[in-house]
Amino acid sequence: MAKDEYQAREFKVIGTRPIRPDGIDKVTGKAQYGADMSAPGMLWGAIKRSPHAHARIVSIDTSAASAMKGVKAVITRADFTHQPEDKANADVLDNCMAGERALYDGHAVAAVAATSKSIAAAALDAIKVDYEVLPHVTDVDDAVKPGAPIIHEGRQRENVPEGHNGNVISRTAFGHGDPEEGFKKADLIIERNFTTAATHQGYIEPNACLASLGADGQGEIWVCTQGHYMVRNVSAAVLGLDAGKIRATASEIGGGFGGKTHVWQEPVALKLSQEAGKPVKLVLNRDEVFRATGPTASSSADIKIGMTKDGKITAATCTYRLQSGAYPADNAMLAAMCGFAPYDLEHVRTEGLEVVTNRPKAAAYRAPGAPMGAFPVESVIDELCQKLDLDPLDTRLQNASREGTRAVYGPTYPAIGLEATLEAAKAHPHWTAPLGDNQGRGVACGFWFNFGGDTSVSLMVNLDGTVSLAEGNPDIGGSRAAMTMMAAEELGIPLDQVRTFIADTASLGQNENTHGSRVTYAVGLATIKAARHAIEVMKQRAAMKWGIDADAIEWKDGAAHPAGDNAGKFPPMSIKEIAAISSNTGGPIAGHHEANPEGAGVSFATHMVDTETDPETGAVKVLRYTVFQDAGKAIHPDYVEGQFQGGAAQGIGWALNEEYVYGEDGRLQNPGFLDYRIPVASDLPMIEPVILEIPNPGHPYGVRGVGETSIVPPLAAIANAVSRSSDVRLTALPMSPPKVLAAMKAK
Amino acid sequence: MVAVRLWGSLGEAAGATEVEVQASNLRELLLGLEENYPVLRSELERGISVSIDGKIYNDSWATPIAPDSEVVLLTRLVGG
Amino acid sequence: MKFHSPQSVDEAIGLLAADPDAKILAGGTDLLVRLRSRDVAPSAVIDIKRIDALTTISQPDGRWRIGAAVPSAEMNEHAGLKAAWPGVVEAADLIGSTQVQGRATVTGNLCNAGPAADSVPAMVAAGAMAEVAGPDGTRLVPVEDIPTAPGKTSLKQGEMVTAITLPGKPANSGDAYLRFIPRTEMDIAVVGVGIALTMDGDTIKDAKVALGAVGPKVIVADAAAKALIGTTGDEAALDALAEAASAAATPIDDKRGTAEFRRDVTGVMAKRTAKIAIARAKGEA
Amino acid sequence: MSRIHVSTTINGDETEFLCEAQETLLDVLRDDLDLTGSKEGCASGDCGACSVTVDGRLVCSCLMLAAEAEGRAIETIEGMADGDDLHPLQQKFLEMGALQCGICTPGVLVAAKNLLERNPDPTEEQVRYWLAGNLCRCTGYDKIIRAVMETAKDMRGAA
Repeated sequence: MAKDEYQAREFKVIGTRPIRPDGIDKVTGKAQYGADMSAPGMLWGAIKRSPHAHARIVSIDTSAASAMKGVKAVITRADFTHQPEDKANADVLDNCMAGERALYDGHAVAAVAATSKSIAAAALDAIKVDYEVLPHVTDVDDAVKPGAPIIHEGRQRENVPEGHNGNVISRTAFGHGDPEEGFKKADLIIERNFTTAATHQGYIEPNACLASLGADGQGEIWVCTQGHYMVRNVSAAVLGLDAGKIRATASEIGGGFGGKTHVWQEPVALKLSQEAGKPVKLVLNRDEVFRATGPTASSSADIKIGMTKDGKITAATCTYRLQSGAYPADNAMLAAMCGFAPYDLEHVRTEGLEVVTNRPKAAAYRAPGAPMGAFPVESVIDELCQKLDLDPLDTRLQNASREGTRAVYGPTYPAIGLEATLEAAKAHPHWTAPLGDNQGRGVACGFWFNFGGDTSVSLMVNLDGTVSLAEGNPDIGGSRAAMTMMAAEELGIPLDQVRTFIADTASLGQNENTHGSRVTYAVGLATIKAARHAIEVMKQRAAMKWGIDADAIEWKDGAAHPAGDNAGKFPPMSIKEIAAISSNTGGPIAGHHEANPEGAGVSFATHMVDTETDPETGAVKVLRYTVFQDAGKAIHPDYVEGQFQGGAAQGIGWALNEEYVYGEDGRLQNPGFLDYRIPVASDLPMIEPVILEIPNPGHPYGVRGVGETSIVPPLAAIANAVSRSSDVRLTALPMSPPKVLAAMKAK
Repeated sequence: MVAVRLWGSLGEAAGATEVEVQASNLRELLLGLEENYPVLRSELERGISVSIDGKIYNDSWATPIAPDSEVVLLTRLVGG
Repeated sequence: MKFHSPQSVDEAIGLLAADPDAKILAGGTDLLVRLRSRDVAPSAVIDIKRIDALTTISQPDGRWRIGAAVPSAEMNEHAGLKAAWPGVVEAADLIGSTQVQGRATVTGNLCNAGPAADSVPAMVAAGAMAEVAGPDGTRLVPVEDIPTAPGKTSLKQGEMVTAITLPGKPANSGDAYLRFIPRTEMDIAVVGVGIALTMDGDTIKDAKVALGAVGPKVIVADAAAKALIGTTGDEAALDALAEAASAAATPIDDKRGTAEFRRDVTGVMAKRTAKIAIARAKGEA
Repeated sequence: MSRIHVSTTINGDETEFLCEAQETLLDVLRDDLDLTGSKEGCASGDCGACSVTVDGRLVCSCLMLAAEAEGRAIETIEGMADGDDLHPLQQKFLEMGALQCGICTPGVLVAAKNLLERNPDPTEEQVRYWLAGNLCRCTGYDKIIRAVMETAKDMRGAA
């Protein structure tokens, strides 16, 4: 086992709340996001999309569009002459530009590049597509029924047993013990079906890129994404290009939440540019974002939990069906791993079925699959508590996973922080605050894996002693601040002596996406190690100047010091002084670190919410909300709190009002912010973040990722609060007023 | 020999909840599994994660494994 | 597409009469969305915001006159209008966001003929008239007679609504508008109820109830009004009002709500709206 | 197609541009005048990321034709700071971490400034309703609302 990275220490910078280095640009409108960049000679790209949920593309006539003045390129799938071998990349290509069939409403079928937006729009209208409409299916439970239209023939994995139709692409099961035996010991068993609607990440910045690709296969792409390395690598594979000949530069990113961890349109922009011989800007509109970039999977779960009168869970099973849209994904697997992860169960079995449908390819939305995993589990545990008259926090504590618990997905947990979040919740004044009429309080727990991944960081000590830090992960919510702070802490210099840049793909080695709650953990770790590397170099330079051994030098407060009297009497040599003589002592000074750190550790949270239900309309108002989560060590607490608050707000939207609404015709009925109802400022109360700091042994400062777990508990926490405020158990999300009122009337 | 625990459905396919492999690091573990357990090959090709003594690893071949380590195969994780 | 900005009503009508495919641009908060989504492709837009007579709130002859280009934010800032017809002003203030209120007009809200237009039930309840100008002169039309079906109006070729007029506030009267939406803001009404009533002592002497978003166009619910008239607005009368309002609703299932939900909530909103209107009529709110 | 000539004032500067009739003010600000601080999040008036003021009135620049700007005075996020001196709202947003990705921030700031000019002492509820048309997906609004309230307090104190 790898040794612990963590060392307890006093911090000077870490844990403070300085102004973020990219802040001024972002409050003055100077920061450049995906759609904000232009290039000389630039054309405007636009994509024509299928109005059908499922259709064979009989023919596409682009001649009229091509003949229009100002139209410089018109492309269809036929222009993508390279067929990727890798299945995942082949799916990306097919999703970017439909081949023989359009698989969902909004699937791209052709694209144009023109000298103005209006000409591009007119050119799309001039493209004539002849479709043969095919039967479609958009609902996950309909898709698994016998006789459902099969979206893909021959894609079912070997792990799917007989008896499932071809839309069930994969099956994964987890667990241990013998649930049937366990259920025999239960005093009460609850068995139910739960469903969640597909929700979109709803980032406010539509996907955008500016691409330039020459006939020689050399190109540039400016792109808003959670991973410009990923965009470069996947685009190159899809187009049959050498990754090294393309340079991707990350723009500022206006939200992603997992939705920008995939390639949706960049190969189209590159191809248009190559055909036209000019740079092409391709900006999706909101309608396209909803129809053609990945929302979450919708889900349906059959759950059964048994409990004794005194609150011990004796057994649990759950089958999750998650629709992954038109292409295979692995969301049900994650739901099946995460749902019961907070609990220490002797007998548990889960299974996840990945189901394809005629919808856009599903993507991660913070912790992928985990909210759908937790919603049935946390709802049924709460209902058991209600029926057995048990305290929901105590019961969760009684069954909580802790060090030594065997997780539903297999391993034995090391030290984990779930109990700490539950204890913090119990001790918080929120738990005992009085409630009024029609008000209820709900709690729920959530779990998510965090991970590390490929990371490359360089830290340059400039000739004047200032520091430039290059990292390769788009800054989605304050990570430049966190990296700057870690570098300054390690080097012992003031924050304003370090500036952090997001490097392009030609300037650093591979960097995994900004996802998996990895950046503050993994990039932070690499930053600290790059700084330590630079310190080693600086010690050598000072040693050379002083004519002593580098081992006889210690680094503190931003300067080299002789280590004790034996090393000799020299005044401290600051980073500035060392930098000034760098040309004389061996040349430029830089530290770097490349690694795939794998000590991210798992993450737990407990959420508590008060709601009030209008008994006459079914409207649910969120009155108070508190998040308890372990951050390991909060580098910049404002942005840790922001992750807690933002995830909770998104979960509230998912619970109450957000959903993809499909018509009988398989078309999305609400592809806009008017009827896709994300929470607005007047919908929410303040969201209190309670940061716990239990150091993660896998990080030098104890950092644990915090970006994703906060979206896991809200769905059930709110359902549990609604149940206690209005005495109805909602099992289908969203809990929109018509559903709540109907449930209350049916009581 | 290292005992490697398989997840539920993988165990069903392999006909065992645990398999044994001669390995002192992650690289040897993956090679050993691929060589000795053809039934696991499709999942290995799609990519897996491995929990070693409660810590989850995706890639790092050099990660040491002791004979008494708890080793659990996991499906490959993604994030958002 | 051409862009015109006429300086007078006559000039606007001339442009409109000459070009059947032209569209009037007042606040533009609906028109621009439809232009962008390529739902409409007019040959020209006629911006009426440069016509002075259409940009003011005035009170000629005791009636209120709200020019067709007056944004709802200006209505909300007009103390006199707000005191006289708080329900109408509140309804106008519910159209979209603060930003949208800076542009959107009640005339536009009416002429779009959307079934869920917030200001329309409130205006109907208040007895508002639309001032319609056309090649043949100007006429006054009850607001409820402007929309005929979703997206369709009774306006003839070359006609435009130049203002909304409201009666001077009758003594002992009050009006109110409430809507139900899933969120607290930014939604299209799932149910809207406008009520205006006049009291004689503790008794409701006269009432008008108008329902939005529960039929293809605004519904004047006479039976619901009758349930109030002659009562003190007591619980029994309010229950009767709710029942009659629900019965008058002819909603459909759609992405914004089920028919059953809309019918139920119509009654609930009618009761709540009536309570506010009564309190206002009594000078209690 | 013939283009329309428009004379207007943007952030105090007299500005002329040519536009197509169907182009919005947002299109022209971003694509022709390089004022890309105003963002397009929806193009339907539902997100507020393109908020500007026109003759002091807060509007979505995506819901206004560029040609309508003739003779008007337009203020965008680019005009909010006075040179290097940030507006108190801008400064407070930085100090309180009231932004994450930052895409909604220009629109929120323009809208909040307009609120405080009209109502220097808003309640939390008034701030929340005024900003209901400015969608933010990162923050849950908590720190944004706090920053606006704190700025209002500071500005009242300074006045």
